[in-house]
Amino acid sequence: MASEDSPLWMLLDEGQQMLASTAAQFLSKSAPVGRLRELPRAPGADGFSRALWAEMAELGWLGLQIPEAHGGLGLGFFDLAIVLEASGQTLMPEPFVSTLLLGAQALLLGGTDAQRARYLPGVADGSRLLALAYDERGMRGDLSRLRASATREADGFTLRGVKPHALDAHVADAIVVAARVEPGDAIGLFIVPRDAAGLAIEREQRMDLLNAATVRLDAVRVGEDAVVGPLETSEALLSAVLDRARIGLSAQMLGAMERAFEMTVAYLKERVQFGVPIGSFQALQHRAARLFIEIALARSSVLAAARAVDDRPAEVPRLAALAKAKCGEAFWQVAAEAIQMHGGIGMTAEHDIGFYFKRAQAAEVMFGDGATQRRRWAEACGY
Amino acid sequence: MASEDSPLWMLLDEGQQMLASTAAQFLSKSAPVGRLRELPRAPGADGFSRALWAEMAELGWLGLQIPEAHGGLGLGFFDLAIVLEASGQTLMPEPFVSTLLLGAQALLLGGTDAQRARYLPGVADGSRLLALAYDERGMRGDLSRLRASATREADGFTLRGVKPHALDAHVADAIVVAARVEPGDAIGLFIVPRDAAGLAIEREQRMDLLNAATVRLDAVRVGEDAVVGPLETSEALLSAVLDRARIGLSAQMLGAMERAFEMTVAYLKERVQFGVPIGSFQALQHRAARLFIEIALARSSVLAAARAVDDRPAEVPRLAALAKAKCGEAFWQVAAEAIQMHGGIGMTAEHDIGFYFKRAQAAEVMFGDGATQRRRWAEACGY
Amino acid sequence: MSEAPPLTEFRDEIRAWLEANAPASLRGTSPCGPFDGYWGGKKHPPVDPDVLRWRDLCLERGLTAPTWPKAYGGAGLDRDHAVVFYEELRAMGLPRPVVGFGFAMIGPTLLEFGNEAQKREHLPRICAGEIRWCQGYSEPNAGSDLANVQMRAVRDGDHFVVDGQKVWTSHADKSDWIFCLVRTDPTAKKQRGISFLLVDMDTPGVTPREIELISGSSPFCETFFEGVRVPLGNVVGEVNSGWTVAKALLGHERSMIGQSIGRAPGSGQRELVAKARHHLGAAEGPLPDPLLRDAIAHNGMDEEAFQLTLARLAQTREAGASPGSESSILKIAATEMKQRRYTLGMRIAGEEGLGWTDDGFDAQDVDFTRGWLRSRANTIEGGSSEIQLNIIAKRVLGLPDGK
Amino acid sequence: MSEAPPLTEFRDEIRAWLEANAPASLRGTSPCGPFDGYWGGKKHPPVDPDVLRWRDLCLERGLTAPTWPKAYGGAGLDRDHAVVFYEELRAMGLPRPVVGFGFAMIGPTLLEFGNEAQKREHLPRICAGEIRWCQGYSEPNAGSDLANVQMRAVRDGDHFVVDGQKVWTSHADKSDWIFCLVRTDPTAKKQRGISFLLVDMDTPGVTPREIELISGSSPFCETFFEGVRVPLGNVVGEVNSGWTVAKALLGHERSMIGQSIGRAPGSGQRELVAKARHHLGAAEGPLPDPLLRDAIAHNGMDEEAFQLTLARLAQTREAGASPGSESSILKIAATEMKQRRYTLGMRIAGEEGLGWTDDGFDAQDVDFTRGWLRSRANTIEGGSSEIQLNIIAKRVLGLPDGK
Repeated sequence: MASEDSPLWMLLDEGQQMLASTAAQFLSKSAPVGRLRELPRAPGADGFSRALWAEMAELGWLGLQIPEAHGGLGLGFFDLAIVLEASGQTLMPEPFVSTLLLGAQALLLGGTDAQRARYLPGVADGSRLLALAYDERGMRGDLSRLRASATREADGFTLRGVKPHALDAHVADAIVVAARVEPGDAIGLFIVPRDAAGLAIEREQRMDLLNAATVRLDAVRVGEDAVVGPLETSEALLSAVLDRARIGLSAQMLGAMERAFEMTVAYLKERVQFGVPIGSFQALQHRAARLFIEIALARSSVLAAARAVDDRPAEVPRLAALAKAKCGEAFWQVAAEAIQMHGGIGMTAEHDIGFYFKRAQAAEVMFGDGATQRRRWAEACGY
Repeated sequence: MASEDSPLWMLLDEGQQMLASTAAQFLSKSAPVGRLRELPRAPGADGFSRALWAEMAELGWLGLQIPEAHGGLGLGFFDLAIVLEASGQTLMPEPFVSTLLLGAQALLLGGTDAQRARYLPGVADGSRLLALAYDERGMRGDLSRLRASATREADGFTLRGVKPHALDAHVADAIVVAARVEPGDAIGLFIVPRDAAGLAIEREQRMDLLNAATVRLDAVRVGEDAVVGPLETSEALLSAVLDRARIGLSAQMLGAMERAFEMTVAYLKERVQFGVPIGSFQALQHRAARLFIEIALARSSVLAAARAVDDRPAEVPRLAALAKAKCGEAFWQVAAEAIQMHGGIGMTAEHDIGFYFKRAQAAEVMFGDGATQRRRWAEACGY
Repeated sequence: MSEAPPLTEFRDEIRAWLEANAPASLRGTSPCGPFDGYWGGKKHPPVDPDVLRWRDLCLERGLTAPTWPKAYGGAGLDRDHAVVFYEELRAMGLPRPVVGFGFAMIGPTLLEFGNEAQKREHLPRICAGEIRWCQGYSEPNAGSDLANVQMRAVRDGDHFVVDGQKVWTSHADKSDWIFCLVRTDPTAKKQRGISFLLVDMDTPGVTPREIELISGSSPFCETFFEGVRVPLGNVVGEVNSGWTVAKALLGHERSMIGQSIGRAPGSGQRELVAKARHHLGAAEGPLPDPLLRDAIAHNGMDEEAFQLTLARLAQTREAGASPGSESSILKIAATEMKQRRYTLGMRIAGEEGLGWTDDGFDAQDVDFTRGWLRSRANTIEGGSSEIQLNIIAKRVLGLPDGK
Repeated sequence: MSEAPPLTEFRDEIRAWLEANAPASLRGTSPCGPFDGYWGGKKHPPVDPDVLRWRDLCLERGLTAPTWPKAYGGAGLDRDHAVVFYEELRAMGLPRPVVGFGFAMIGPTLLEFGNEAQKREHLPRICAGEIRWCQGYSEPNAGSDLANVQMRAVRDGDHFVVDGQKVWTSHADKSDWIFCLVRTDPTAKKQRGISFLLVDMDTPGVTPREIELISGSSPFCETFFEGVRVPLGNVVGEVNSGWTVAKALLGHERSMIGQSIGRAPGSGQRELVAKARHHLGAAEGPLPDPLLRDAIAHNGMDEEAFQLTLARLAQTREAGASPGSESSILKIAATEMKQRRYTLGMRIAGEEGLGWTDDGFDAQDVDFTRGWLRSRANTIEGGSSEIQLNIIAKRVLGLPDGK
């Protein structure tokens, strides 16, 4: 009934509302943000809870968007975004972005039947984790500067290169690697199992407590069957995967900023200075009200972008840029104001609010910062 | 005593303090901002007060910086900046920028003895007005796009081109024109008397009530003696003149923002809503306090830049960019907040504050907007 | 249409009817905003006959005010059906048949608070665009403190005698009636003692005078009242209880302002891009100034996020949920976005944006400059941004009052 | 130096003396800021012998605290002469011989409010860098409301017995003495009933504990006081009138923070440009990213405007005028500028700025990231920005109190 010109539908239906509230409840109980303090950071530790990941698989959340044929529920990306938002509220470091977005979306959009059959059921049941290694030092997300190479051999390819900061690569069972095919100039995607010879993975320590690793490819041999998506379209596929990651990450950012704001408003009401709650100071009231507006605008952007993945693929690049840029700006503002309004206590490691500030910065620069998104938006809009 | 590394001296000495307070007193009495409403705007009207200009000449202000040999007082640019600041307080539309900055500085920096002798005494005694016509449609201040031409002839040059928005060209006795010398590629400056054949001047109506005109050069013949500065260095001369104009205009902007802020703070104290002065609302208090800080920063920038003209020529380009950018930003913020804090009354033509807002926008874009100044600053700083 | 058909059917029906009947000359001419169309009234200047024909066509089916009861000239439709009607108008670029404060503000208020006689007297004439209304709330010394009403109405037999002054009465000089707040009990505390009064502008003693703004002439007036006699029956609601009526009407006003500024999706960005292409001399491709390009994209994104939010809240309403204090969010977001858009446009125009007349400047740039000046009032009128922020802080976030 | 020579002569004299005596190893090593140098104290870790030699050299001439009276270990210079001394140090890149809260805060306060015995006891030891001081103002539930002092001091004979807790006591674990606010009259109204007390950190019952910040370990401590016995003679000013002393000290603190953040002229911009060249891989010439270039220039301009303002206010003071509530301006401008600089640096670093350790990241980026996190406290500590804005609004602009 709605024409293509009518606005995207941004509301949750009844089932989705239930999913949202179940997820929020479950996760704020099972995955409170404070556990970031305890999840061991030592090399060798995973930095997230495998038990919790398995529980979420049980609940069906990991396979929400995976086709029934591969063990999932076959719902939409919009449904997945609902769980992502909930996971963002407590800044969960579980491998959502790496496995459900970067890895699974690459296979959903460009994987062969064999690849999908091999990996997706394990994603849905929580037994397999995936990662994507595409960015390189100094590349700053600009694919034209990608240097890792895939040398064509008689029976496949040899991959060489270094990919730092690959989310969750330290635990991934398979890693999708972007490399420039030689001879030629195209960028190809290759799925590489964790135990491939020549693959070295070095855990990194991030300030925002997401987990990442440097992936070193020292003449890693893969067969033709490792190619994800036809080589001719791999670069477009990579862009599409990154757009979905942007939207999914934005959903997490939305949840995070909402929670940080909630904590701050609660603090404004409870903290007494000069004999009154500090929330009665008009200067703080106005600043809080402005944050509220920014969150409302970010929320619309995320919901529309997530819906577009399911309903209007042509609008995805533009709306992914919108959602990422709006959430980046709003989350950062909310988190910075949250620290300022909490005062000294917010600066201490024992208070939770600092985690939100760190994540806000990390999320802002992941998959392209605000300026990058605006450039992509302008391109999509023809100027 | 002060080394080159020590900060520029930004204070007024006793004589300068007296000049500042005399000028401020005299001008707020003789040139209240409200007269902008009455100064006739009809074509043919000057748009400023010739009587007042003559009075200021009597007071010595117009010749402050002109050498004694040419009828001036031979003081510094810093002294001139003091009068400019006072003139900015009431947004005077008198030809300060055109005559004392653009015109006179071109002659001071690059004029021949004959040119200086011909024009500067008249500038100092108020009998002669000057203008500079350099910018063109679509040029946006980028000299490489200047198209007006000066064709070399046996006995001089023929000038052709159209120069819109030349400040006070409608009353100037002589106009310094920038044109590209043909053959060749250099930009030359030529001083053209008002009555030159082929020179047509069309008055413009500006929203900020400064006065300007379109200058049309339809094969205007000038002699060799019209060249200002050797042709080889004219472009550098033009840049130096524009830098002084930037600093002088910044001084006016400083005066203007200080007055607009003063009016606003007074209004905050006097205007009662909900039974209390609106200045008691903390949100407005904090915004006003932030403006106060911005003004303090702008003030230092202007004083240092003006002092550099006299003491440290090498620092002028960088500090001119600084002063113009800081004042542009601060004046605009002050003026926009002034309107908002005045509420509805500030939007009416009968209230004075609107004049400040219009001037803030005009001043921001004159001689290069903030982004342009920042580009010039980065160039001066080597990045 | 006595029992409205299902929405899909209704949409088909409306579309067919529009295709068959809507004047060709009006198609594709309007964004169909709540203030884009025929304002009506006895003082309206001569107008294209197709505009009146279009009004008559709709009026006949009650579609000038689709959600109002049939008894008063409406079509008795529910909100969903009305939305479908407007969507179809928008799809064809048709203006709403009648617009104005009558339809948007006083009509809904009379439906809620008016007595039967008032409804019968005024609503049909609003539907027909016969009478144009204006709003008399603000007073010279009140500003944001709307309840600070000084204009007196003193009872004299079966009339009130009104003396005082209103300001910011938009289009008062073109309006036939004014709804205004008057103080009927000077001894009562601020919000009490106010009555909501309907006044015929032709009554002797009512004098509107145009206010000139910093942008030039304006729709705003000061309106003076000197010994104006108004029948007692023109009070809406109870005498001295007008503040309740007034507040309800303010909600309508805010949401109108928010929506009217929204404009057609993406139109603000298109305008800025065109402006940049013109002033930078760049006909196509990426804009050559990366800073302006970034700023335009920033603004374009703000615009899209706002329009999506508008749509989302409309969807929430359609879904039957109460969207809460949304109008304050929309009002601030819309007006500040508009100001930022104009500010950026002025930056793009540079010195070409400094004209007051087209002597030496392009008329298009001059219009833009005046629009820019006018936009500064958007965050003041209709409840200033500060007032909206107070509302959000207190009503939505539940932050406590100051000591 | 009993009667200070004219400034020019004094400068020549100082310069010659420095050329002849200042340790070569220290030249060119320091911006000579008020917190760049030897902090002293009994718990100081081993230090380069030249630092101590430099301290001794200056101490001998009273130049560790040039404006303090000779009787207490200073040089008895006026402000102008002291400025000349520091200018010459800066010109040679020499550190101040002794720095710290003793010199910057409690010393000036004792000079104004201390009694003769207190001055004789403490000032010479501050001049010599023997004793390091820390500040005990904030308490867990006080925040910006500094006068909300809960830590109790109860009189017991010729001692006070102190119980309670202080927070944000910078370097308490490395300090020998603490000056703190204690409540000596719990029945009096807030600002009254407070006393200003000097406490030897070695007294039994004083326990500092490090606070970990979001940036990692920090100089801040919580300091607990349990039955700490302090002689009555350690009260500065009158008992119950400590708030007056406290406020005077706060002015010193704000201006120290503002000045210390200022850093060497242009150094912030240089750091950002170097960072951008590194991360963009652009060795020279205009930076290839125009948006970053613009943002760096914006920041560089802010930095220069701030430094010029610092210089202008210093010149105003030198000229003998009172610069008024400048310290609030400087505090806000300096701290927010610093935060913007760090924010921009993080934008430049992009994903390379996300490291917590150098596993997979550059150590230099990791340090920057921790500095960025630390910088968020700058607008909170030493009187939050909100408090400074209140001060400017009320004391400088004279805006009225809320109802």
